[in-house]
Amino acid sequence: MLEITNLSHVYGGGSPNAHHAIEGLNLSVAAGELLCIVGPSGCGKSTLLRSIAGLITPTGGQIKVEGDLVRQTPDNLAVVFQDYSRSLFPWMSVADNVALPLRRKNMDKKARREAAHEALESVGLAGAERKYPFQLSGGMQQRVAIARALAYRPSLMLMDEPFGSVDAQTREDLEDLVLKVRGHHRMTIVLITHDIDESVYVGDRVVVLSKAPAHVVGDLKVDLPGPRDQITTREHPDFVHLRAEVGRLVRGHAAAA
Amino acid sequence: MLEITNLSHVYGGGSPNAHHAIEGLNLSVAAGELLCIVGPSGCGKSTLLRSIAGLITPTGGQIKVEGDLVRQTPDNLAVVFQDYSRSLFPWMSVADNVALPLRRKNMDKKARREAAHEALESVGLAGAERKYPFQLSGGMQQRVAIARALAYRPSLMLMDEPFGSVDAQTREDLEDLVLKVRGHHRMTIVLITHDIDESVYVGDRVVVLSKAPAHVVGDLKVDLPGPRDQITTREHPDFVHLRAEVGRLVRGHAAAA
Amino acid sequence: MKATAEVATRAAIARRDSVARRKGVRTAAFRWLVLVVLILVWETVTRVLGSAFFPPPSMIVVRMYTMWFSGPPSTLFLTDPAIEHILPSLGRMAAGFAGGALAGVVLGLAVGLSARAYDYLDGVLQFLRAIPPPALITVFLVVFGFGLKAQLAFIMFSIVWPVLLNTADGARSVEPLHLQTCQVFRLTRAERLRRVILPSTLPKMFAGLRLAVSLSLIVMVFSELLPGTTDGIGFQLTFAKSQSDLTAMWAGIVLLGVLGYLLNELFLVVERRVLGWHHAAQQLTE
Amino acid sequence: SMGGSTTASAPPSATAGGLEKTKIKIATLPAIDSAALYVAIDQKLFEKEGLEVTPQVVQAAPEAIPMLLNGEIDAMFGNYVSMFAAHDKGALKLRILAEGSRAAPDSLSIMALPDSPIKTAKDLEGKTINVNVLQNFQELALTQVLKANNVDPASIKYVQVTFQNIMPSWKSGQIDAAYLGEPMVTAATASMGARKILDPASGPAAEFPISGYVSTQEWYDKNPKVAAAFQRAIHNAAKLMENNREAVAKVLPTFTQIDAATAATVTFPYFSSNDNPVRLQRVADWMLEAKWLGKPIEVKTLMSPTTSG
Amino acid sequence: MAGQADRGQDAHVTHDLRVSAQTLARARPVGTATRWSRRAAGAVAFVALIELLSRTGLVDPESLPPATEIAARGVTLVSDPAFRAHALTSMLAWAIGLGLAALIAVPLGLLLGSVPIIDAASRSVVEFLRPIPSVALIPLVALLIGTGLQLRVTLVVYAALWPILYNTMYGLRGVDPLAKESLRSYGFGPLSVLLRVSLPSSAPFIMTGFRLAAGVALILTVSTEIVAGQGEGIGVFIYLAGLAVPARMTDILAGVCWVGLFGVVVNALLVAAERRAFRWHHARLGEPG
Ligand SMILES: Nc1ncnc2c1ncn2[C@@H]1O[C@H](COP(=O)(O)OP(=O)(O)OP(=O)(O)O)[C@@H](O)[C@H]1O
Ligand SMILES: Nc1ncnc2c1ncn2[C@@H]1O[C@H](COP(=O)(O)OP(=O)(O)OP(=O)(O)O)[C@@H](O)[C@H]1O
Ligand SMILES: [Mg+2]
Ligand SMILES: [Mg+2]
Repeated sequence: MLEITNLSHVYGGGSPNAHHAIEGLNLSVAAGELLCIVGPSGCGKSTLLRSIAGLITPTGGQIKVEGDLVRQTPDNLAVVFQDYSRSLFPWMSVADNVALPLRRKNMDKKARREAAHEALESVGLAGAERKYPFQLSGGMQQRVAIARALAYRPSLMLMDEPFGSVDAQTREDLEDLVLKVRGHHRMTIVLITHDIDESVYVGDRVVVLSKAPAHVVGDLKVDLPGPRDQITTREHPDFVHLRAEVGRLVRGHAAAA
Repeated sequence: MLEITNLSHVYGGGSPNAHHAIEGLNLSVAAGELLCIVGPSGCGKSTLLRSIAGLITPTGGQIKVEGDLVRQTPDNLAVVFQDYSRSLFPWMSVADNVALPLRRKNMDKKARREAAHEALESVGLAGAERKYPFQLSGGMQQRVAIARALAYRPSLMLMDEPFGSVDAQTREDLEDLVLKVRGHHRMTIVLITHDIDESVYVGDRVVVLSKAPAHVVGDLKVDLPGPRDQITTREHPDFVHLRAEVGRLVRGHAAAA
Repeated sequence: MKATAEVATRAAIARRDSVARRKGVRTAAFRWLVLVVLILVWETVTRVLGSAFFPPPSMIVVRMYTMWFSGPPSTLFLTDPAIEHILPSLGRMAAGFAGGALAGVVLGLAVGLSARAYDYLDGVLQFLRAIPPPALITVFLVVFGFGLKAQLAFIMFSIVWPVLLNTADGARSVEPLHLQTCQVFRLTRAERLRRVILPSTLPKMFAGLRLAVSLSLIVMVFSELLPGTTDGIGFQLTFAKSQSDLTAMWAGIVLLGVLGYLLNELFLVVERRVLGWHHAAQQLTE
Repeated sequence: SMGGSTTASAPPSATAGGLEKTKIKIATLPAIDSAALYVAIDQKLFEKEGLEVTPQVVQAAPEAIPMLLNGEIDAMFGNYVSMFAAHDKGALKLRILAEGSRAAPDSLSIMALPDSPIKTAKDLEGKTINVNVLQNFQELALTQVLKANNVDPASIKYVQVTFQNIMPSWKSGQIDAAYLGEPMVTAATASMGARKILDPASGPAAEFPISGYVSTQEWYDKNPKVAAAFQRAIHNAAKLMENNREAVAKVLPTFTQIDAATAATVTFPYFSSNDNPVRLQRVADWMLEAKWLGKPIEVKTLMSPTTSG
Repeated sequence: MAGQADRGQDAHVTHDLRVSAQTLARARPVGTATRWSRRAAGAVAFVALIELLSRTGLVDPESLPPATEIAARGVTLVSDPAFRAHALTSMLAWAIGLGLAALIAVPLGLLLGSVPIIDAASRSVVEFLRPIPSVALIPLVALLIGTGLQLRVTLVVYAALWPILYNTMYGLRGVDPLAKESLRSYGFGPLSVLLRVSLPSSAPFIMTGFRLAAGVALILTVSTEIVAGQGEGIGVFIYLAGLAVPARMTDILAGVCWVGLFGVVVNALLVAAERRAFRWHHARLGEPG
């Protein structure tokens, strides 16, 4: 599904304060897989995501989605940006924000509205349809961004710290929602998170990135019995072990992968 | 230090879609205390914080800071906004962003620069002084916002999910940093977080808010032996117990406090 | 492996750089090409047309040369008429622009930031904004008399509006969270204004200033129609018009066009310096 | 093929015998000088020639030239200096259809305010005087008169002041002496007690030709009969006006801002009832002398003989 | 100038968002009555200034008659059918010119603002054409397309074009790049991004440009009439009043007053429309929507 070879990216190339964000990164994700990426702040995770989405052109290496080299944004892709509040359109109501991308889907107006409603309901925002983004709390805005991506039903979904601004309970619900939707619609998901527990709980695989310039320092398969469940899964001994392993990798105490 | 009586706030009052964000909220914070607030997404935490900062005028009740009714922003206050990226000034370098508020402090240029440098170093951003906010990752921007507030050395510091966008390791470092600074400078801190563990770890007290309209449903004193430490404190039986208690309160399973 | 990656990256950067440079060169070349083609078309059409009202550009250029630029080296090749007419015009324009822009910025900030100032001033300003200056020439004349004062007042009165309105718009659209940040840290008014409001208003202010730059050229010409004027590009131009000396009139037009173009380029250089952060931050997407 | 063929005076007929066109549009100025056209309309003199004339008021003669060139109008009323300059610069190929007005004594005047130190023509030396348009007939005539009065014309500073602003600039001292035409001469004398210093239409510039009705050579070649008919009507109007003040006073308020009361008292210019290349040539010669023309103009070649009367 | 409409009346909408640019000078919220009385005070002060200048003779009263006289004349003018005809003609030229300018400038601004190569290629030509004053253009345009309404409209369009064009171009630059990326990431092409994100996001600033253009168009309409001095129009009325001996300054200034008032009304209507259309913008900024 996704094939990244020898990727590197330099910001401000040529200038004296050029910044090597990514260097020699290799990664592949199978179709239907849910890959979690963890790594220190500022290491280059968002840069990686943007490269996959075709929003920036990496300075080296290549990215293939379903065999095609990414030059522009690949088809059927959705992104939940880290800076969710700026990614919402302030001039549109919440429902319109969610429904807008569906115009690419050959849906009529009614179908779009219904899909938007359904997605908003699934993230716990039924009733906020007619509000404008500035009338929502931070966590609610983040959930609108998630709903927009979910309603789109992409085949590849990129999520950049999608649950950072919601409370623990909602976070768990959203994690389960993503797992459910993934199962139903066979999406491939790449999810960046800082929560190690979360990465192990939702991920089929967890990839740990190094400090900048980012490259892969750990790649763990998560083999937990499904379906996952917030209580039993998190108590499973493998979970506890994996989470410790990821923690060690993040802290740089593990041998390079 | 901070005295909130019977606070309520209605957004869009009078109109059919008025929203009761806060209703009959009472809370008091002692000088030097570090109060953590947790509560469901969209319940009214940020609204409460903005009211304390004098940025909005609550529709009912009153707030006193050091005995004075809050009409405008109280003196010697710092806020770390939830929407940190928007609160940074894009036309200023990172160092200038941090140094700007220090103009209120009768510091000369050099002292300001040094204070900014020190604060940035303490959040792990030494070397990023001359960059502009848009050149930083999300987590780095959030740390700039924290550094700005810390450098200011307020007597009352309000933090709205200040560690939401940084990795686990940095987050722990920042938690400890806040604890340290608080101890050194006798700040009073009100910190909103979604991480229950965090609230117990850094807080002297944890207040749990209800769903909107927000009011206090739990108010727990955290009596853990100091100084706190990421490993031993989190393993302390009281910690485990308190965290479970807060969790129950947040999920609404506990009796009202 | 790391070393090779680095080499590859460097090569990539070098490649990108040269691509960018080549792109810049191509754009410039393209621009000149467009210009040359247009001038050729102009020359051909006017020659075919043969109308005295539309002299061919070659004739205009010759006229410009003899009229203004065939002077001695000691005056930088400027002729006496050039010194007599072009320099005063430029001075008027610069002074009028400076005064008008300053007034526009100050009033724009006042109206954009203060509800009180807005209430008191908006009605009157909107009224004045709609008033055609030619109708007020008599009033200008009795208030300011012949000459420079009336001309400057006339120029300022005309160019202040785009700056004022755009500045007010910019001042009103400052990101609310920025203002809240200022408030929280109790920045003084002056600091807010200088460090936050002004910088975030600048992009829109510059849109107004850019409009004002070429507008100041236009109203400079109009100001030189005021009674009692004895010099200036506008004076020469309208004199040529009244004498049906159309080639001289076209020389004035072309001179204005060239000046407008140069002023705009100058303006863009200044803008790039002042708004560097803005353009860079807008480059998130490459 | 010049106007020769039209010399045989065709009998006036209401049925437009042989005219190339019967409806024509003429640009005029809102000034007393163009009164003949309006009198001709008012007295149905055009109708007699089979012409239907629509006047179109413009502010200044040069503005009508583009209209003449693109066919919006057939002819225009313009001052000779402007028209000769345009002809000289090649903006148009001029054809004079009929003479219009000449300066009459007291219809133009250099005036000073009562308390002004300017008493005689000699006092004008080095002073600032307004003109409507620079390098136009006002300057041309005054230059000759000043020379005749032993005043150095080059010492005068002319400033261009629009009609409406003459009085304010004069009163506020921006100009030392005012160069006025009617009806301002009358008004300034009556309301401000202004004194006449010099008549620019005296001596060498007496009966100085000011304006006429002109078109392009091209138009004339296409419409010789119309041109002749038009000339007749204008000349006949001028004759009628010679001793019929009322006919003029009646039309003035319709196309100028002069009210009936003023119209009854103002001094009129002379309205020409025939065409005379000799007096017009004077204008061209003076212009050449002032270097306002690049080459001499032989005015006769631009005119047709008078066919009226 | 989109102002902060009454805060007392609409307090509920923004109660919570009152922190905005206004905080710089705002002391406390004020009611409708206060705001209108301030407006009235501003207008009265202006009128009084003119009255005073004239009555005291500081400015020659023949050139600047007292404000009360001008106002009185302005009132009687309304019942003058000739003046009304002049006014209607001017308004027609104004409306056509402004409409055409917007129709041309917005798409052009979108094009130039989003395709840098076209901007660069056309810049020399555009910047060359822009400073040519209408006085120089009048004979040329008159020769090409004739005089009359078309001449005025052409000149109005030519002048009113620029504020809209430049505000569109500068507005596009201010669009949050992340908003654009959001739509791009869903596979929308550049045109969609332009129309669905850049255009709405910069619409408020384009609207400011339009309000500027409305004023410019008004000035140009009347000025062209004054300069051309033929046909009908308020400018012609003003020109003719200036021809009288002595000039009828009261008429001139009464005509000017009507032009100014028309400008005030147009601006107020546009501001109101703006507040309706861009409620999201004003509400977010803490101004009542
Ligand atoms: N536009 C830019 N110009 C220059 N440097 C940039 C730019 N954007 C990002 N960087 C730098 O690239 C590095 C990686 O940024 P990126 O946003 O990918 O980090 P991240 O892994 O997403 O971090 P976080 O977890 O904090 O969001 C950072 O050090 C940042 O300073
Ligand atoms: N400007 C506004 N206008 C109308 N309603 C608003 C406005 N701001 C916030 N609200 C509403 O008030 C409620 C509380 O918002 P607030 O931002 O205080 O929540 P919060 O507790 O901080 O949530 P989160 O944890 O998601 O940030 C939300 O339901 C939100 O929709
Ligand atoms: Mg990131
Ligand atoms: Mg919040």
